[in-house]
Amino acid sequence: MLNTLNVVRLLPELILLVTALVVIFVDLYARRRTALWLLPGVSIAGLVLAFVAAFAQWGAQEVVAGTLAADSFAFYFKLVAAVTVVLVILASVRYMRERTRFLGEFYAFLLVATLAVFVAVSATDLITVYLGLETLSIVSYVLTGFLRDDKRSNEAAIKYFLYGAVASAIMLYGFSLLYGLTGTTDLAEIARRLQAGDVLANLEWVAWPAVILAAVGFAFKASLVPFHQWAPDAYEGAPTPVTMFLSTVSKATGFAVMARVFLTAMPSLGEYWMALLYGLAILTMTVGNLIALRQTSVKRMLAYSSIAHAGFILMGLVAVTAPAGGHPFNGLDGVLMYVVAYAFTNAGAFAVVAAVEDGTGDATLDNFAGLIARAPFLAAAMLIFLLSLAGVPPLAGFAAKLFVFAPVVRQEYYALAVVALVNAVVAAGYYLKVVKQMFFVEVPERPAFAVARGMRWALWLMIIGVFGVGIFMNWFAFMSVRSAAGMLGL
Amino acid sequence: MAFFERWVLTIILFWPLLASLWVLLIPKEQEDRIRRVSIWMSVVPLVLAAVLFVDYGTRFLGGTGGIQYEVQVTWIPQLGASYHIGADALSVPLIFLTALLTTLSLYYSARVIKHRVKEYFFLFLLLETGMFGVFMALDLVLFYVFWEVGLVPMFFLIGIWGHENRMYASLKFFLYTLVGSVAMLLAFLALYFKTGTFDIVKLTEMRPFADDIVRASLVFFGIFLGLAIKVPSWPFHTWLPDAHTEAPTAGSVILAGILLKLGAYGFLRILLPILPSAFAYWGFLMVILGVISIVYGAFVCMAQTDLKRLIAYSSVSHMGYVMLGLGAAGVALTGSVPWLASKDSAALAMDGAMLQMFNHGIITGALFFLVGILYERAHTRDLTAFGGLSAKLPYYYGIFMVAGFASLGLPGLAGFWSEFFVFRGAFDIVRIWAAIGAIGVVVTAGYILWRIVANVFLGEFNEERWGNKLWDMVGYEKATLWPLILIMFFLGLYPTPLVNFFNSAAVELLTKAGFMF
Amino acid sequence: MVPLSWYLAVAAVLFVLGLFGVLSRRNAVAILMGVELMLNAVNINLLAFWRYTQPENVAGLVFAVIVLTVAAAEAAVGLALFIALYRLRESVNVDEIQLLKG
Amino acid sequence: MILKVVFLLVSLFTVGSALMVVTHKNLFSSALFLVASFFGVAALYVLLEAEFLAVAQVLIYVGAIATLIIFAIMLTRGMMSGRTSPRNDQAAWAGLASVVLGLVLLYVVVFRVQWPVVEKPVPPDTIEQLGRALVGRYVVPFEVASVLLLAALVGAVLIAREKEV
Amino acid sequence: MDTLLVLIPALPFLAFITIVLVTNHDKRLSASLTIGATALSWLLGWYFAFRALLHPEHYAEHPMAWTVPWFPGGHTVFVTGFQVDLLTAAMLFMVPFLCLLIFIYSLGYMEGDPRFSRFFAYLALFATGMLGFILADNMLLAFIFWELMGVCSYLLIGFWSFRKPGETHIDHAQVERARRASLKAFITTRVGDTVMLAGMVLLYAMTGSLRWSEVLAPHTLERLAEQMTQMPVFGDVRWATLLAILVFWGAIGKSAQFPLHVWLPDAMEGPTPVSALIHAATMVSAGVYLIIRTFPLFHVVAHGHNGAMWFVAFIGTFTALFAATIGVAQFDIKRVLAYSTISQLGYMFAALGIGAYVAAAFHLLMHAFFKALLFLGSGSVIHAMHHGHHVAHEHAHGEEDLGGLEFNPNDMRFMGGLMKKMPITAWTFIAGGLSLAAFPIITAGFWSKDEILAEAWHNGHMWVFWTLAVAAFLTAFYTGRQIFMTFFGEPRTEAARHAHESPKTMTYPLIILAVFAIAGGWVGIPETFPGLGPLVKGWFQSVMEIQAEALHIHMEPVPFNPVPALISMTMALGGLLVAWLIYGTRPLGFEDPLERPLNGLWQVLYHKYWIDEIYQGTIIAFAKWFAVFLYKVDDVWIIDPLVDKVGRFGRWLAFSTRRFVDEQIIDRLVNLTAWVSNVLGEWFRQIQTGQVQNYLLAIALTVTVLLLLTVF
Repeated sequence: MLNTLNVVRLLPELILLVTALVVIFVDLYARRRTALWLLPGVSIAGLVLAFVAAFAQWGAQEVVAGTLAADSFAFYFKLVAAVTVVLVILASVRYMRERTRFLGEFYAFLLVATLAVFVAVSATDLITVYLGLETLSIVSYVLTGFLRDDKRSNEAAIKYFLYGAVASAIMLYGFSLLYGLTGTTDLAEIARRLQAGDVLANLEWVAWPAVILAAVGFAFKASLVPFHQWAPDAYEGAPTPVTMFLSTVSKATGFAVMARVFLTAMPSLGEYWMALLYGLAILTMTVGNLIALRQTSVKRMLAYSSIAHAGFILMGLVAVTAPAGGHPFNGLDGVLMYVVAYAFTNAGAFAVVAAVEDGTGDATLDNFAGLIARAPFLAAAMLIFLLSLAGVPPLAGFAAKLFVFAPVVRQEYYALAVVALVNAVVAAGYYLKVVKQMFFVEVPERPAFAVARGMRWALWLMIIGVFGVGIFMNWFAFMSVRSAAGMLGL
Repeated sequence: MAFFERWVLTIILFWPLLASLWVLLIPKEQEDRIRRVSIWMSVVPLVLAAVLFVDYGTRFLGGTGGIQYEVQVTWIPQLGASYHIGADALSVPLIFLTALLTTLSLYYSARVIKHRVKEYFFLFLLLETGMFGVFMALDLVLFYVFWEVGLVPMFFLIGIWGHENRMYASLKFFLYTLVGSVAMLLAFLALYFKTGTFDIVKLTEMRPFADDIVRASLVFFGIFLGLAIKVPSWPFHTWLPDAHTEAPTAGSVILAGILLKLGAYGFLRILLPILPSAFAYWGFLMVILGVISIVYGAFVCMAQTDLKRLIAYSSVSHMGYVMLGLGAAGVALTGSVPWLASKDSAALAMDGAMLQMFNHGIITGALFFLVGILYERAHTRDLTAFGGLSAKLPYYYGIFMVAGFASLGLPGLAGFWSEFFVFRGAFDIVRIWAAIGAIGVVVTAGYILWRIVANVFLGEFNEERWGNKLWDMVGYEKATLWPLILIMFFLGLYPTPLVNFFNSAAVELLTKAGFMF
Repeated sequence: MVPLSWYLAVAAVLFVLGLFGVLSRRNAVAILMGVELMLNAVNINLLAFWRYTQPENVAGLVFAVIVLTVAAAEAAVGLALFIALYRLRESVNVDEIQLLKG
Repeated sequence: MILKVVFLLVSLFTVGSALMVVTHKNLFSSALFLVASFFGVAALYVLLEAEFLAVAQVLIYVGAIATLIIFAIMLTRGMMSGRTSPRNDQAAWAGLASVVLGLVLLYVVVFRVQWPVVEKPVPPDTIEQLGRALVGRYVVPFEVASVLLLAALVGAVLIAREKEV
Repeated sequence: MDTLLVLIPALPFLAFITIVLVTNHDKRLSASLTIGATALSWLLGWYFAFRALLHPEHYAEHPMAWTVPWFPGGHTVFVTGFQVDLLTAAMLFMVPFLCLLIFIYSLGYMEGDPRFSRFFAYLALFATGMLGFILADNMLLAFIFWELMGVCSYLLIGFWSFRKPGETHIDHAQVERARRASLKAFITTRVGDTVMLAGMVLLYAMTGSLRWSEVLAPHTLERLAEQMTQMPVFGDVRWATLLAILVFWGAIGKSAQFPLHVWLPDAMEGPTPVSALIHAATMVSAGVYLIIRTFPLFHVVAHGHNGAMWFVAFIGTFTALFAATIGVAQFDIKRVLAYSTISQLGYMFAALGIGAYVAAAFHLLMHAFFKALLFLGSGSVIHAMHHGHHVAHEHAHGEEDLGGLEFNPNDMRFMGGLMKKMPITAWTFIAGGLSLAAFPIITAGFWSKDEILAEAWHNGHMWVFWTLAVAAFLTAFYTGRQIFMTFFGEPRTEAARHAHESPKTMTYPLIILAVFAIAGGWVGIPETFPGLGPLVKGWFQSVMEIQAEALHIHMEPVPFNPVPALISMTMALGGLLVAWLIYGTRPLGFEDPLERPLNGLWQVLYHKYWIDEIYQGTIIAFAKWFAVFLYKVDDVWIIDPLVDKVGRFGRWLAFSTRRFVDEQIIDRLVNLTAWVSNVLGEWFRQIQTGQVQNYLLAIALTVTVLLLLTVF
């Protein structure tokens, strides 16, 4: 039964829900001119409130109503999601205004998606895990296909939808096996049952299928190769702010869920899923980067790059350990660090893409030529984001790389380390291609263009975020180490 | 005084960053103001660096020595990483060199760069902070941060203001260096896991992996790769000719003058003190790479027709001396050199390597300025296009000869000392390899005199082609070169102040690494 | 009583049949039908496990209910997307949409 | 024994219908077979003594989803007569993958694993317990599912609506 | 007072700096600065020299010195400074004085050169180098000045790679020759110097010091003589021997000994005063000075095992004969002198090799005077021929028949009969020539050379003795040939006919030098020489022996032996006589009388044994080839095929792809990586077909395969 205290724990989710409804109502009743600023305003206010509500509970460690955890790990992701969605909203103000009439619904959907994220990252039961992920997915399909009169948006949504449906069905099958083996859907309980004698005998046959089939769903969400193929198409076709969302928050959710399920429910199957993820990590970063190398659309290139980054994030999970004394570099903190760094960075890069699309029509590499002269702020911002993606200190990407490389070195996974090293360089190669295009190529004939106000704010926030994470690494390290330690039971 | 001691490094370090931000705030149309601000702002760290040099020299040298002006502020307590900076007898001269070359480069660029001025000066000042940071950092994370910070502006300097093939060169430069630096980062992490700290001073005391040569070697090569690419040692040098050739003049100067030194500095600041056993174990490899670099670089120079490329390759050769000196010291560290005649040899080899770092900065910096001056007039770097400039441009000729002779290690000029010290050390430790390396000395004379001087300055002047297009050095060019030339002369005759610094550093480093004098 | 494995066998067959439909049908709606079959298979699994291992614990039932609900929501969104697709292209053949690739 | 026979018949019916769903050329027929298959599954639920779920299955799958599907088929009917093949180029591969996967699943799930089967009757108050669970322990999923349904509905309407005026 | 030692090299250096930076445009002032500074150095130098020479016992043990700490190295501090002991004093007597004379001479010789000021600046810098070298109290400082001399030599040899004074047009061949000669000089000596540098650093390593006083201290040397080192090829070698030989290579380069002698003849492209000063009197003999200075190191190993001494003797002796033979067949008046210089330096090394420390030093000084005199004389001749040629041209005598040869003021075949035209030059030249030919009793050259031969005979080095004797004969012969071809007979060309005496700035130095060339040797008449000996009491020998004693080298006084003395006299007189018979008795044409009779041998000698060609064809060719080879490896070979491949690959890729390839991929390993990445990337990209069912199939296959792999 729910008591009052538990409701407080659910406050962030409730705030989001209410905000989403308010947004719908505002959309119904406000005049269009007012709605244009009121809708994002209300949404952001709601997110900020949710952020505050989540932040206020930082340090809690309990399970709400049996299926949701109110722990630092969940709050961490909620905070990241809230901030990122604020940025997405800021970036989408003008972009969406010019492309659709259904602004209220758009923001409401974003809020519901965030709500789904909140549920998914704190889910402690296979049912909530599934539901959270699926809610996120379904809302994401809608968001992706939001520009319903745009062939590309629609195509992206359909591909995303079909892929997601199948992936989640496969995952479900895996869940059903887990359930059958342990007779429970509660993650912690599963872990306990997996240690029981009668279950152990069967592990030989169920462990791999359960791990593999369940991993398909997470891998789909986190777009790990070879379960990534929806991602480039969806990212490219989706409205760019939605891409921002998908490539950061949605992906982070995939990792959060994966980490929680694997770490809470299957710690005893560590060698199984770690081996699987080891392979996936190598594949993901390599294939993502190699394809990114060959792209001519910056948006698509970033899509592949975000796939590659998923491989880097995965390194943290592959090498996860529980060092005595709760020291940093346990692997999971790398995932967390990466997620926050990546949220600012990748969202930023996609935001710039959105701004360039706004200014020039589309986001081919060619359209980035001479950007420094045409929109210096955008070029500078993009440079910062790209450098951060490449892991250049003192930007966020460096902090992230540091924290995911570290556990790999600690575990002495040399092959993975070398592959990651090579990939970091390959990635820098195509990021620099964009930098080159923006700064080294000069096209005096192309006109300058302006950047929307909301976008400007969003970009500034993200730049500050990128520098902030890099320079004040200690704060973020503190938070991620704490969250991770809680998750790892330290 | 206390204030000075506590803040001087921080001010030097971040002053250029502040200056660059100031430049960023000036509207880009006010080019003259940007230039003035940059130059004058860069003078501040120069003066401070000079004061630092004198202060360290008078107060600590010969006395306590060691790392002074230390500042340690907690940065990432979880990782034991801190904002920990300091300077010892090794870094103080290099900080000065950095400040000097930057100011000269800015001064020279102010007249030459007319395109995208604001960005140029912004990046240049940013670059200075990066370089200072590397020379000051006493924390591996901080070191890495500044190491990379220096990378980006140089990428732009080459890519935007470079010559025809600049995009390719800049990309190559960046990616090469990145490979090394990521490998280095991995090795840093391995050190961290062994010891639980990133602090260089603490690591030096702990000497991780002292009894595990396999892991020590693994870590060693991680860091080695990063540093050797930067130095660059053969066979990691191939980014250098392109980067140097395509960079704008001041970019080449800084690239050759300072950035290459970052790599060599890393050997001395990180590898030697922290991993002395691996350093000793692999010292011989460094000797071999150093010797190959010397001879190979020198021979390749002989085949060049592009003046700038030639000087670029000469850097490979000259930085080979650094590697040779360091490697020889490493071999001596093993204690298994039965024929070692003098315990001083190891220190002298290191003195030589350090001197070479400084001298090469001065000399090659000057040479790149000189090539730039010629290029500004002729718009070609083809050696064979010239001839007889000694008569037409006597002033230029004179300055070039001094720099050229210094480069080929003529006694009486700065370059000699580094070669002398390196050979003095190396001949006692790795005799045969040092002897092979000595071939480079002859070939160096060959390419400086045969390729450059004979082609460009002697012979006949092509009146038809050049006519009035070439004119002798003018005021600002002279002002750029004279400080360097004077230093070459001064150090050539009286290297004492600098050797005092470096010898003190070398003795200290070797003692810490367990060398028994 | 019917052995558990029989149910599991039916579910497995249904699952791969659905998968086959998903993989081989051109029409988007037909693919969706395949997906529904797969979800049904999962539900059979869930219920069979519930019945045979923990009949007193309703988690399996709850799970099945949720799956049902989600399937409905999914179908709604999916079909809406197909209709939009049809409006845009006069066809719902999935192998004909490939604007986005590479 | 009878149960087993019934089970076999029901499952044959279900699987057979499902086979027709994925193989029948005519989409509309496929949809009808799908309905049949859904009914078969509902019958299996009954055999599993999950009557509530059987009812829900019929209501939701047959009543809602299958109807939606048939609607969608009607709405998108224009070009879907049998002129072109209903299968794509990779059908063979798809068949291979499905068969192999099916065999693997059967081998593992059915033959290898000793599931921890307990011979217990279904408690009589199962439906009540289900109700309690949905407002107790599983209240959050329950609520979220409702939000999801709402959102999906809004989204579907938003996307499927006729072109703007 | 001893601190003033610094001024001796510093004054010319200041003059150099001042000229370069300030007075470059004022020729007269520049020349005055150089000459003034050198004059002051000379006075100071003589003050110190005579102070030392007058109190030999004291200063041999305790040289006048000025020191300053230089730099630390490890735990020891290197101290540097200047010192004057007796050996330095002897050099100090000669060097600044000669410098001054030759500088004054240059005033006239370089008249009208457009780069007159710079010439004097270089001269001043050279004076710094030479004076610093002899004064240095340690090998390192000496090496610095040694190389400084090398640079000045380089700069001055190439001085006319621009334009000669008075030339109206640029002589392209001359420019090219000067350019090559300067390069050759620097790089060839650099080879020797590098070996020497190796020897020096090893010496430094072994002894911990480079100060003469410490390195050459007896206990240090004994240690070096006892310790063995393992060498590849040679096996066990004594340290002292190894170090001595390495150091000696520096001298081989600087003093143009075989096989590094090739640069010196070419160095004659420089202005004649330069040849006289640098390439005859001072710099080249610096090599000898170096060996004399480090003689204890050579000498320390007991006789039977002394590879170093033997090596020095061999190189010296061989070079003495070898160069003398070449000198016989040269026509260029300066080249003859150049080979003679090489030969005479060989004499000195031979002397050192057989342990004749004093004799070598003595010959060094004497040779400096008479060879400087000869060069200045030849310069005067050339100057005159040059003017004569111009005058002849102005008088429009039409094209002159030169036997198919091109006119060259240096060529002795175009001279003849100059005695009447320029008597001062002629007489002083003859004085110098006789001294070189070792005309008995009266000339300086006789006394110094005779002593070397006497020592060789006395110490039983018969092969050295006889080789040197033959060389002495050849020396006398080519000297005579030169004198007869130049000054006697009738003028053979218009230029010679129109030649006239040089200005006083040139002739006065000649006269002064002539005095020294004859009378200088009288200070070194051995005490044992019958008749003259007791008069002089071998003053020079006694002084130098004190120095040697201070270094613990024990010199046996050589008793007078008439046999070698007579042989020596016979050789000198015989050579002159034969020369007179061949060249003095009948009019000469443009062909040498020996050219036909000797035929093949003549060609060998004329072409200097083709040593230059051999070097050109082997070492230099190899170095150039190797350079190009490495460069290609580095930049061309490994790239190009790859680029090719990439290019072919690019053709079937999309346009954007090709542009990427063209722009990005032109390098080896990185490019290979890039290439592979791109191929793989493209391949993976093709997997991304855009068909969602393909993606789904991929999932299905992946899951199936994974399950198969893991379950079974």
